[in-house]
Amino acid sequence: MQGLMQTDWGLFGDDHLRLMLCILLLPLMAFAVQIFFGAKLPRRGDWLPTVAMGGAFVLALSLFMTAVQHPDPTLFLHSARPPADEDGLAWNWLWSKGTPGKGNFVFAILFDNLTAVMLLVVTLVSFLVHVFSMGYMKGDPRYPRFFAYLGLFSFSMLGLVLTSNFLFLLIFWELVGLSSYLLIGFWFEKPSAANACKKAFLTTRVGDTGMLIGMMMIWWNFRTFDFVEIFEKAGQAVIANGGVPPGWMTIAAILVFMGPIGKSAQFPLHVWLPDAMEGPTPVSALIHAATMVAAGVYLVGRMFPFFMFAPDAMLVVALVGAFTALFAATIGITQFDIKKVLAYSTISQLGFMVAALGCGALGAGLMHLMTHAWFKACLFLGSGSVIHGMHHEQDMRKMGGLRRRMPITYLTMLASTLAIAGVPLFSGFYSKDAIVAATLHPAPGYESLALPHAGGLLWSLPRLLIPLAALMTAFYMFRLVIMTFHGTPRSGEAERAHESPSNMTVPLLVLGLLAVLGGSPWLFNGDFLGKHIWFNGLVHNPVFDAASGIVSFPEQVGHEGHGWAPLIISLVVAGSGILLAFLFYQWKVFRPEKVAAAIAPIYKAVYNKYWIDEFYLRFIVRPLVFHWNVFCAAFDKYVVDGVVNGVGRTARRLADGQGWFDKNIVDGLVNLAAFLTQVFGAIARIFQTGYLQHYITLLAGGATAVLVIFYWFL
Amino acid sequence: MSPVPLHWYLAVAFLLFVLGLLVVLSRRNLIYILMGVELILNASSLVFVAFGSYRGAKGLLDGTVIGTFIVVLAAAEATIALAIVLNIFGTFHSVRPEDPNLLKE
Amino acid sequence: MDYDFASYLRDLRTIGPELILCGTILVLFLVDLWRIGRNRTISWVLAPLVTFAACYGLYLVPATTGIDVDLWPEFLGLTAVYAVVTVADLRWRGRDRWVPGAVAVIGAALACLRLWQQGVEVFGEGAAAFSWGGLVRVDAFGVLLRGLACLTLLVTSWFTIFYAPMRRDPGAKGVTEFLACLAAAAAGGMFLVATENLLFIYLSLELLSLCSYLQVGMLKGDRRSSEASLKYLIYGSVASGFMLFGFSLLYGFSGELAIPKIGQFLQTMPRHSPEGVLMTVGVLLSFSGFAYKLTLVPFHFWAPDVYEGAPTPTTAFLSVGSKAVSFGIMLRFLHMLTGDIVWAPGLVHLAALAAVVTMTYGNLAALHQSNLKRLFGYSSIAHAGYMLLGVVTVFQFMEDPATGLLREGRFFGEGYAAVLFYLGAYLLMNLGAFGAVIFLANRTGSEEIEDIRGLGWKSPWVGGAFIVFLLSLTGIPPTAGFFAKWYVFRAAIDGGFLWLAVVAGINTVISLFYYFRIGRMLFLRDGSEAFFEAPRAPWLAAVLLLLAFGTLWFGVFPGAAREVAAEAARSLGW
Amino acid sequence: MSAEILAFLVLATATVAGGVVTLWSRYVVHSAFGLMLSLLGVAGFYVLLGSDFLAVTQVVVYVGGVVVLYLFGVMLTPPDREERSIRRIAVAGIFAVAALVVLLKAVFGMEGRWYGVDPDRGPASGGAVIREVGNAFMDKEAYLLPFEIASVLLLVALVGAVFIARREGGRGS
Repeated sequence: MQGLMQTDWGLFGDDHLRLMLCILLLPLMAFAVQIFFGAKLPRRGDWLPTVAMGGAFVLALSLFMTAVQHPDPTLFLHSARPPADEDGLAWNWLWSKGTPGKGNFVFAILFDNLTAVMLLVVTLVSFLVHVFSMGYMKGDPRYPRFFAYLGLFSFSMLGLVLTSNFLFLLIFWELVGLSSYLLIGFWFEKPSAANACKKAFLTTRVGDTGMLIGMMMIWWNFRTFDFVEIFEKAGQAVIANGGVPPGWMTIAAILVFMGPIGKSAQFPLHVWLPDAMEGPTPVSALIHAATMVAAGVYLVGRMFPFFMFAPDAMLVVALVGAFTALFAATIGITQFDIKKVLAYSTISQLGFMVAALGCGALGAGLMHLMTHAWFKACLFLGSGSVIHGMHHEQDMRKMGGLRRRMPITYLTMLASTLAIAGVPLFSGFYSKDAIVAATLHPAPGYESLALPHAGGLLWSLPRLLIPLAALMTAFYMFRLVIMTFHGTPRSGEAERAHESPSNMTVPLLVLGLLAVLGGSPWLFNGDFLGKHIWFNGLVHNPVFDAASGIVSFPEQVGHEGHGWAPLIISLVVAGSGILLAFLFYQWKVFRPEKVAAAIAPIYKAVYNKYWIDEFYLRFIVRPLVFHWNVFCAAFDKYVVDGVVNGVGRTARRLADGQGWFDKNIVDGLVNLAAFLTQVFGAIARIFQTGYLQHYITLLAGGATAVLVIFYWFL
Repeated sequence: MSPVPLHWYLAVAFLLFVLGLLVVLSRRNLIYILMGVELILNASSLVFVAFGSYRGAKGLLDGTVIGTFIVVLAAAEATIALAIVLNIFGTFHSVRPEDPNLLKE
Repeated sequence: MDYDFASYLRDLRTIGPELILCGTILVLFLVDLWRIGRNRTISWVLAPLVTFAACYGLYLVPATTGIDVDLWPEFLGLTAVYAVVTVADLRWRGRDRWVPGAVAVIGAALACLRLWQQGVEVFGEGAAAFSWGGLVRVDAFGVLLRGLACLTLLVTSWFTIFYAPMRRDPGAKGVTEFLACLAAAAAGGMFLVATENLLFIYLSLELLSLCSYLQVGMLKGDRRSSEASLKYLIYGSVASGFMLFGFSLLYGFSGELAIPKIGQFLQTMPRHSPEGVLMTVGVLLSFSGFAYKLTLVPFHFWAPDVYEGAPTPTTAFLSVGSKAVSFGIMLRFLHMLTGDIVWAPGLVHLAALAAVVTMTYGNLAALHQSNLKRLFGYSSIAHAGYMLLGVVTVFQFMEDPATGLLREGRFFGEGYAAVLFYLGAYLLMNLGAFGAVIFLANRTGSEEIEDIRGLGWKSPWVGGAFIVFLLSLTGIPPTAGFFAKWYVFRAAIDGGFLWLAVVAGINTVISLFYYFRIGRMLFLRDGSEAFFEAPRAPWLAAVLLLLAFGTLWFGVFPGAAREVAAEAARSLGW
Repeated sequence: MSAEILAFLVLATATVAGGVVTLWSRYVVHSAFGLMLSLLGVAGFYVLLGSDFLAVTQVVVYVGGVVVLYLFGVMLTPPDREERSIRRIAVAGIFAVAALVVLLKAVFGMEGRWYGVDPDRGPASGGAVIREVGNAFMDKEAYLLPFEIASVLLLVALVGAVFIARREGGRGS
C-alpha cells in the first residue's frame, strides 16, 4: 500500500521483524518448556520464563528506544503484510494461494509507535511480575505451573499487540482471556477463586460476542480484517456516503467497543474485575493493572481511525469511560479491602483512558495507559508486599503504622499514590492533565466529516465527570496510604509486619521509580510543560495517514491550546482530594463514620457497589443458571400439564366443555407470561416427555408444520 | 372396458397412509403401532406400483422391484421390531408404549 | 446374457470398502461361531484352512482372468485376522472381546485404506463415474463422506473394545453382534452417500437404520438401553415410512429414480397448484426422513433419549457417522434443486429456519443436563444446526430490481465445502469427546457430570484431550472446531444470511456455558470419592490423544483439509 | 361398470375396511386379521396393476410371514383391554381427515396435468413381468447390487434380532 513504507532500521538492519517474532515467541517457548518440564528443572524452573521475559524486555526496549529517537515517527510502520511476503514471515494461514481475500488471513506483524509503547509496557511489567512472583509464590505446590501460565499470558498479550489483523487479534484476545482465567483461578481450591475466574471468563465473553458481531459487520462490508485496509476502506466509505459515516459503521464501532467494555472492565461489565482479585497478587498486578485490562484500551487505540469516522460511537465511548471513571471511584472510597480499593481504582483509571480516547485524544489515553501501568503495577505489587508482610490480611482497618516496618514498600507506594493522584512532576500528572484537557476540548474530526461540531450537552458530560473522578481518586488513594501506613498498628499482624525480601522489593523500586519518572517529558525529549504531551508525537499513529489521506484528522488532537485551564483544574482537584483525605484520616478533623451516617442511604448503595452484582445475580445469572430446577418444576406444573399433556386430555376437556377455557387458556396464558423469561431452557421439557407416542405425534405435527410453512409462507 | 383411473389408486393409498398413521398415533399397544407402520409402508408401495404401472412396462418393472424391496425391508423391520418389543416386554413387563419412560428430561 | 468379467471387477472395485465391511461381518460371525478365543481345537484347524482358501480365492482372480487387480490390502487383512485368531486362542483365553474387536478394527482399517486408494484416484478426476448400472456414483464427495463414515466405524469399534458395560459381561456377550451391526450400519451409510437412486437410498438408509436400532438395544438387561431402542425403532420406522411415501410421490410424478433427473423434472412444476401440493409433500417428506437422522428440530425428539440410553460407542456412531452420511445425502438432494427458482428459495429459507431453531433448541436444552451423554446429545443437535448454516448458502439469489422477484439461482459451493469440513472436524472432536466419556465412565461407573469431579488431575492426558475437544466443540480458536464454525459462518454471511450467522454466534456463546461446566468439573473441583481404580486403558487414551492431536492440527493447518472439502463439493458437479 | 372397476371397488373396500378394523378393534387378534385383510387387498391391487409377482410376494411374505409374526407376538404378550383410546383417535382423526382432504383434493384437482402419465390409459399389462424382474435382480446393470445388499441386511437383522430377543441367561449354555 502506498503511504506505508519500510524504513531503514539502523540498529537492527533487516532483522527487525525477526526480533519482534522473538519477543513473541520467547514467552511461548518458556511456557511450553515450563508446563511440561518445569517441575524437573532446577529451582522448579522459575528462572526460565523470567529470563525469557527479561530478554523480551530488552528487545522491546531497544525497539522502543529506536522508535523514540527516530526523528519522524510517522515512518515507523513495519508490517509484514502481503507486499512483504518475501520476508518469509507472513504466515498464510487460512487461505491457499489464489483464493480471494488472501491478505485477510495472513499472520503479519504491524509495528508502529503504539505497538512500541505497548511492547515496552507489557514486557517490563511482566518481567517485574515474574521477579516478584519468585518471592510471593514461594512454596506454592503449583509453583512451576504458575510461571508457565505467566508465560502463556505474556505470549497471548504480546501477540495481541503485534498482530496486524483483526482476526488474529481476536484469537489472541481469547487466548488472553483463557490464560487470565487460568491465572485468576490459580488457587481454584478456594471457591471464591473458582467462581471469580468463571465470572471473569464469562462476563468478558458477553462483551466479546458484541465484538465478534462488530467484526462480522466490518467483514461483511469491507471483506477485510487487515487494520490498515479497514481504515482505508472506512475512509472511502465515508467519502462515498457524502462525508457522513454510514450508519452501520457507527453500530459496528459500538459493537466492537463492547469487547473493550468487557475486557477493560467498563460499566456495566466491570463486575468481574473486583472479584478477580481472588487471584494471586502478582497476577492482579500483571493482568489487572498493566496488561489484560489495557488490551481493551489498546483495541480502541488500534481501531482509533475507524472510531474517528463514527463520531456517535466516539460519544458512546467517551460517556461510558467518563461514567465508569466516576462510578468506580465512588465505590473505591468506601471499600476496606486493600486490593478491592485498587481494583475499583483500576476500573476508574481505565474509565479515564477510555474517556480520553472517546474525546479523541489518542495520545492522552494511551499515555495514561502507560503511566497507569507503572504506578498501578507498583501499587498492586506494594499491596502484595503488604499482604505478604501481614500474613495474608487484606483489611485496611487492621493495618496502620506500617510505615516504619515496611519502609521501601511505603516509599514506593507513596510515590505511586502521588502519581495516581496527579501531583505535578509525577508521571500520572502529565497523563491525567492531558485527559482533563481532552475532555475540555473533545475534538474528533467532525468538521471534516461534515457533521455539526461536537458541542452538545452530552459531550460536556465528561468534562464534569472526569475532574470529579480525579478528585475522588486523590481522596481514596490517600485514604489507602494513610490507613495502611500511617497512624498506629491496629492489630497484632500489623505490629509483627516485616519488610519483604529483596526479590519483591526490587521490582517495587523499579516501578516506583517509573511511577515518578515514567511519564516525564524530559526523560524522552527534554521538553517540559510546553508541549508536554510528547506522547502525542509518540503514538501519533502512522496508520492514520493511510486513512487521513482521505479524510483529514486534526493533527494534534487534544492538546492544542489547552493552556492553563486543565492544569489548574488538575491541581485543584488533586490538592483538594489529598487535603480531604488528610482531614478525614490523618488528622481526624472529620469522622468518616459520621459522614457515612449522614448520607446513609447513599453510603449504603455505594458500599454495596450499587448492588450491581446482586442485580446480575438476581436477574440474569439466577434465572439462567441457578434456579433452573425451580423453573423447570414450575414450568412442568403450569405449562406442561396445562398445555401439552397429550391429545387425549385435551379431548376430554373439550368434551367436558366447562371451565376448560378458563382453566387452560386464561390461566395458561397468565402463567405463560409469568414464565416467558425462563421459557428458554425449559422448552425441552415440554416436548421431551419421554412418551413414545408424544414423540411420534410431534413428528407428524412437525412434518405438517414444515409443509404448511413451506407451502404458504416461503 | 374403461380402466380404473390412477386417482383412485392414489386415493386408496392416501387413505391407507392416514389410517396407518392414526393407528400409530392412537393405539396403546406396541404391536398395534407396528401394524400401523406396516400400513404406512404398504401405502407407499401401492403408490409406487400404481404410478409405475400407469407409466408402461418399464415403470411396471421399476414399481415391482421397488415393491419387492419394500416387502423385504418391511419383513426385516418387523422381525427387529418384534425382537425389540419382546425385549421391552422382558424388561418392563408391558407392551404399552408409555410404560418405558425412564429416559426423559 | 453373457457377462463381462472385467467390468464386473471394475464395478466391484468401486464398492470395495463396503465389500470389505460385509466380509468383516462374515468373519465376525465365523469367529463367533467357532468360539475363537476359548481354546477350541476347531478354530486351530479351521482358521488356517479358511484363511488359505480365501487367500487362494483372492489370488485366483488375477491369475485366471489376467486382469491386474490390486488386492494386497485384503491379503494383509486376512493374514492379520488369522494372526489375531491364532494368538487369541493361544494367549488370551477368556478375554476374547479382543478378538471380535480386533477383527472389526482390522476390517474398518482395510476399508479406510481402500477408500484412501479410491480417493487418490477420484480426487483430481473431476467428473463422476458410475457403476452398477448407474446405481453407484463414484465422486470425490461420496468418497469423502464414505471416508468419514468408515473412520467413525474404525474409532467406534476401537471404543467398543474398551467400553465397560460390554466388557464386564462374562464371555463378551454381544460384542460380536454389536460390532457386526456397527459395521453393517457403517456400510449402509457408505452406500447411502455413494448413490443417487431413490431405491438404493431407501435400501441403504434402512440398512443403516435397522442396524442402528439393534445396536442401541444391545446392552442386555439395561432397561434404558431397551427403552432407547424401542423409541428409536418406532420413531425411525414412522419417519422412514414418511420418507418412503415422499419418495413414492417423487417417483410417481417424475417417473425417474435418479435424483438429478427428478430435480430437472421438478423445475417444470409450479409450486402453487394441486400437483404442487403433492410435490411439496413428496419433497418435504423425503427431507423429513433425512432430517430425523440429522436430528433437526422438529424431527429430533428421539435423539436425546436414544443418545442417553444407547451404548456409548453407538451414541458416538449415531452422532457422527450417521449424521455425516445423512448430511451427505441431504446435500445431494439439495443439489438436485440447483438453479431452480421454483423450489430452492423456499427450501433454503426453510433450512435457515430449521438451522436457527435447531441450534437454539439444542443449546438451550443442553444447559441444564446432568448426564454427559444426554448433554452431548443436545450438543449434537445444536451442531447439526450449525452445519445447516452451510446448507443454507447452497444457493445465491439475485433479486431483480424491476420486479423484486428472484431472477437467477446459482449454486454456491462454499457452503458445501464448509459443511464437509465441519463434518470432518466434528468427527474428530465429537468422537474424541465420547471416547473421553467412555474413559471417564469406566473409572467412575457413571455418566453423570457430577461424578467426573477432579478426574482431570487423575488422568491428565485424557483430561487434557477432553479439554481440547470441548474447546473445539465450543469453537475456540486453535482447534478444528473454530475453523469449522468459521467457514460455515463465513459461508452464511457470504450467502446473504448475516442474521443467521449472528444468531449462530450468540448460540456459540450459550454453548460455552455447558461445555465449560464439564471442563470445570474435570479440573477445578475436588476429586470425588466415588471412583474406583478401573483397569487403565492406555490404548484408549492413545486414540484420544491422536484425535486431540488431529483436532489441534486441523485447527492450525486447516488449509489442506479445506481444499479437499472444496474439491469434494465441486465434484457434485456445479 | 366394468369388471375391473368392480374388482377395484371390492378390493378398495376390503383394504380400507381392514385398515379401519386395525384401527378400531378391541382385540389384538382382530386387528391382526384386519391388517391381513388390508394387505391382501393391496395384493389384489398389485394383480390389477399387472404385477402378479409382487402380489404373490406380498401374500407369501406379508400375509404368510409378517402377520403371523405379529400374531406370534400377540401370543407372547398379555392381553390388554385398554388398548384403544377413542379420544386420541377422534382428535388425531380430525387432523388426519383434514390432511386426507387436502391430499385428495390435490389428486383430483390436477385435471389432466399428469406429467407423462395418462391416468385413464390403464395399467400396463402384466405378462412377462416375472421374467423381467428375475433378470433385473440378476443383472449387474440393473438391481443386482441392491439385491445383494438386502441379503446382508437380512443376515445382520436376523442375527441381531435373535440376540435382542433372547432371554437373559446367556448364549448357548
